[in-house]
Amino acid sequence: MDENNLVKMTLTVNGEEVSMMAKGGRRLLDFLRDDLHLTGSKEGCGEGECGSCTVLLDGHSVLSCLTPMERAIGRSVVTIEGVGSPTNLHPVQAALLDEGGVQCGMCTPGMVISAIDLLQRNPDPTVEEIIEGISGNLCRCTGYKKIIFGIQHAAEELRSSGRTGMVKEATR
Amino acid sequence: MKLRGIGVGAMMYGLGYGYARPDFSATDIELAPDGTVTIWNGASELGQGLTTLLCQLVAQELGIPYEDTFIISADTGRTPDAGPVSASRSTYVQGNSAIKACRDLKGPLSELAGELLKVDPDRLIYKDGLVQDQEDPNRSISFHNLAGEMHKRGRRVRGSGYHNITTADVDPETSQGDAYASYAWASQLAEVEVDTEMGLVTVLRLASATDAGKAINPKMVEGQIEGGAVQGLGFALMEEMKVEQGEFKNAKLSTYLIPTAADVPMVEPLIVEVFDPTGPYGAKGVAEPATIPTAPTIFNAITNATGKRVRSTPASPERVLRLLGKLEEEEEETQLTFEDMPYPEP
Amino acid sequence: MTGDKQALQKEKLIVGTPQTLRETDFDPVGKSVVRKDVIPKVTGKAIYAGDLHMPGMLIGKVLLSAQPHALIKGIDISAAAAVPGVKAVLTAQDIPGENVFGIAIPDQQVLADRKVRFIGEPVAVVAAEDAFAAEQAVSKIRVEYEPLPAVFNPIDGLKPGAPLVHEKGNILYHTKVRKGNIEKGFDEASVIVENIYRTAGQDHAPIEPEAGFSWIDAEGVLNVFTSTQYAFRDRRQIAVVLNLPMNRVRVANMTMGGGFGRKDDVTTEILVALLAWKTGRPVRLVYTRHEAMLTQTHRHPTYVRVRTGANKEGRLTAMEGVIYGDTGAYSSLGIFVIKKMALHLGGPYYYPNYKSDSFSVYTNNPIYGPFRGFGVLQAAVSHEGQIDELAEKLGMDPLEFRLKNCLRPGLSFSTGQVMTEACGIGATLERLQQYMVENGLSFERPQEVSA
Amino acid sequence: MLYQKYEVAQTLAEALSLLESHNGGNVRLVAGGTDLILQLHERILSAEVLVDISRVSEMRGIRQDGDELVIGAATTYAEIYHSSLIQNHAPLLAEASKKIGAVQIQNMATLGGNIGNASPAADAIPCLYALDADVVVASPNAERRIPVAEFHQGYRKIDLKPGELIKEIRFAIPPEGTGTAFYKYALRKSQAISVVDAAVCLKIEDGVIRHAAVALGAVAPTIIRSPEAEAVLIGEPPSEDLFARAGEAARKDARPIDDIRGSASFRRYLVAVCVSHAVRSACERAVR
Repeated sequence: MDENNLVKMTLTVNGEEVSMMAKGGRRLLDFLRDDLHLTGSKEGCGEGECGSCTVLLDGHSVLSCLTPMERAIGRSVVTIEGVGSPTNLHPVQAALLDEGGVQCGMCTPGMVISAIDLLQRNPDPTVEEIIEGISGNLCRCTGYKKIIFGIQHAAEELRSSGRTGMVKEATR
Repeated sequence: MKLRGIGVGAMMYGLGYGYARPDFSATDIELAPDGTVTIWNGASELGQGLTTLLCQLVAQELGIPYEDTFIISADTGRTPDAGPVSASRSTYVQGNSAIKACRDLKGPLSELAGELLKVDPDRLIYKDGLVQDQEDPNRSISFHNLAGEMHKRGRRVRGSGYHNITTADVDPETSQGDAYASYAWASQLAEVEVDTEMGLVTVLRLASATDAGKAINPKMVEGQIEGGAVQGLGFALMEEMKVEQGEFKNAKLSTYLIPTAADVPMVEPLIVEVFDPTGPYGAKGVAEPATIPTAPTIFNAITNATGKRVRSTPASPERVLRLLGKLEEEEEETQLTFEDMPYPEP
Repeated sequence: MTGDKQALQKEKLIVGTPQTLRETDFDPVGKSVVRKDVIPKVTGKAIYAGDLHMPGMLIGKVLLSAQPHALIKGIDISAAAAVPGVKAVLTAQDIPGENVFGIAIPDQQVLADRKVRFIGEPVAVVAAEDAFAAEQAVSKIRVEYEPLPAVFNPIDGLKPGAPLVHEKGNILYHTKVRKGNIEKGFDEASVIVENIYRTAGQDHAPIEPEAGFSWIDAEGVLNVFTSTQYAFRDRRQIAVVLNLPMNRVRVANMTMGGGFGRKDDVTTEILVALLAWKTGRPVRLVYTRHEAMLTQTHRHPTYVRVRTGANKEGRLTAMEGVIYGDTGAYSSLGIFVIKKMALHLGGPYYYPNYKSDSFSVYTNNPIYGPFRGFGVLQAAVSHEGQIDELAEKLGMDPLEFRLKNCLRPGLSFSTGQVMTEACGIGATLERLQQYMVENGLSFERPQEVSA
Repeated sequence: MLYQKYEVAQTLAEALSLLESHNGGNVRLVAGGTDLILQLHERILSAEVLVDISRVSEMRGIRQDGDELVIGAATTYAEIYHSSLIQNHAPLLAEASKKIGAVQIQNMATLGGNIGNASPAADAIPCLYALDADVVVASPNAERRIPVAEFHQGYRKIDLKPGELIKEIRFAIPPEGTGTAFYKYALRKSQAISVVDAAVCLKIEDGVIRHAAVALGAVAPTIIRSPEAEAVLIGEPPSEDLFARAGEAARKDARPIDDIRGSASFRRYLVAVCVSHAVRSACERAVR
């Protein structure tokens, strides 16, 4: 209830400009979920272990549960809501769906963001590199295999289509 | 030194609740005028894929496209009570109730189709979007036209299915009796590499031969097997609640470790199908069977590699090093002796 | 009226249809059709209970017991209630109906009244305008405890004079399985192995911690949207605690982030319903990971002593076992988990003579309840250890030994139940034999791979 | 609220003046935030004001300054392991950086933040001990340069006065013939806090070890060097026997305790195997 702690949050979220007054002093995850109602980013542990809250901050994957919200001012944030849509899935999303890499879905948003981050840096990852790329994202349902294969297929798909895996490119 | 070993393990699991606990399910389905079907089932989708499976069964039973099914699940305001989602009973019990709901709906459907096609309703089959005379395939009506006719004529377009496998309890003194309606089966094989200097166990290979009865959705069955085996692997090698004086000391994901992508092999699901006449299309539950044998399978592989037997979970690096005689002190827990645990009298 | 099959081909939902969707159409049984729930999940649009919000929503937070076993001499909520933004601070006294729940037997308190039995037992619950006020309020609740002697291990719990977790005694349930003649069975054995096995407690760790959302609708129905494995049982239990007719309570499951048994019983549902009922406002209660791990159920730690005998021909003759299962402070499904373990202690093998006893014992540890495997996972650690050791002592191949002894149609389980044609254990073991051949594997050891 | 006010510094001068202007208040610097935000969230720490130094250009990046390497305190671990300067001259630090958390943490967490947090289990810090690195501390009027081992005064205790901040880390580029290695022992293959860390930096001349620095993490209240192991190594030609003896010697310097990740005896045992492992790798690299 401290009215003095209002901050002006001006940033780009999923390609759109956001400018609003918001209660400061919170985690980026809380700002995204509570203020912008972007609830695709999940809180599985609150201590940077599970990776469910992973978002891209200026193109790099970060844990929004460990990021102060004000750090996003003037920057670009991409959440799962900015990656593909039901009628136009990002290749990573389509591949997870195809491969069967989704069960309860709680880790999926963070997993998709981590995979996109990986494929932006490394369009042709080995299985070991995929594993390394998602080893910060815990999944309790799938045993990871179908996720790993899904990401591998997405990488093939992106390479054969000459795309880079960038979120913007996929969504526009 | 790194040693490799192979181990196997097996399990059986009584499906459903057994011992006179209520073990039932109910499903309602409704046919819309355009031939699409809504399913109401009170069981929860946890991520295991139950809603998908029920839609598959309904589409199969009615001969309609899977895409034409839609499910509403687990809502006391909308769905019938389908019992809990546990004990690997969902496919087995809830699946059967969905099939029965279809058969219930087929009564009035066949009646009208029989009238329209001038065929004995018992001769009608539901296939490829058609309701047709099995003896004269040219006598047919599309399912969606039939649906429209049902509504135009005010016929019953709702079906209900109830399936109950509640068993009698076993004898209280001897536990003799038919404890469960059916059983599930699985066997696993693991290959491990034990770093005898570091105490680290790496599972190189984990194959799980799981009897699904009938894999209604093979990819989802594989997903259950792969995920289940990885939970079992966590139990085998790293997961341990450290409870001291009643306090769960590692009650955080940074201290209670579960496997990451880097800790697991690519589990190989080997689906075995031994038809169960009491299951939907012969299917049995697979969720729990996929998890149960993993830890002892890995332990047996460790024994095969090192000659030492693991009898406590988890086979953490510290415990493995103790087993191999690398650490100074005795393990505290080995102090539990047979005298502490007498067998009760007959 | 024939031939309109083509017209049934519907336009697919997805542009750039994934492979699995193209393949499926009719006859989906046996096909890997795409999951019904996957598109919302993969796009982040699926709504989990913790994602819900409503105008005027309050945030709930629970105070958990810090003591394993203690009398509550007093709870001072005054400072908590004075925190700006706090709308309710509730204790056992505020419960309109019965302060009790439990999946198998109602032995658990919704909010601890007079006594706590484990670290993590809910003592009070708060609703406030935001998470920070709720957290501050919880930190200002003062509970005066008088510690009691406690018991932390099922074997100790059965000793004479052990502190009592519940007045009725520490044994929750004793299961006896008696089949054949155990003495005769061991007389016939030429090899007997006997060991103690221990399994540790395991946390389900679904990636979604427990979450619930509750509000009262225009008709006065108390709605609870949650992450549950059994909405109807939750409804029943909520109604009892809130003293409401069951048809005035609605429980609906949201998209669930895993359960594995953990969400079989009530988790946040009664507490969040209580807060909504008392405040008249929508309330969301989401456990932190730490809270969830402290207050919810886990896999039973077990202690097993077992001996197993086989004759010269390599046939199992007898098994005798005793199991101590730590059910923690409350029953949850401790009766049935440990009962199931007693029945399955021998595994998928035929024993003409079988005797087992299992004790499900109360302690002042966290609660142990249902978890994927349900006692059979713990049993498997013993039976597969025993079987392997017997095979080794008999000089037999471990897979051959299992195939020789596994249940077959017509043979009976520990309960005497005769196996039907659906008995698949032999088929799975044979599949592994085939797999070993395909992959050139053998049990020869040791296989040293590097220095 | 986790904090009341968030200030962003663009330059070192700005960071220092922000620190000064909030002097006396409960002000904390935030670089990666991976430790700080968690500790604020869990109410282990409190703060009125956070000063964000993650964009301070003087505190970012890796450069060579004469015969020294300089790592800005706000440099992330991802930047460190991608740096060819680090890969070429101090590969142990690249190895350690890749073992800290997973990708997301490596994108966020900074070397300076880890130094300031002073956890005995921080993976990169033993590398700095082995490299004999210095911490450069800046205040509005002056800079101080302190050996990292002195900067860490005890368990989570550092030599930083109000108004000061950790600006950068400096160490001499290891000379030709030097081999370095880092070995982390954890209970899981990714994303796990160390049970034991060993960082080794040694120089071989004419087949004999002339310089040896062995540092250990997670086995004492602070990160430590192992004089016993170093003494065993110096003057000897590399051999399996020597690696084993160095490991044994290191055990004498370790003062581990029982904790959630393992018993003291487990850690003492591991010190020996981890040190001999790291020494072997370092020797192989020195010879190459």
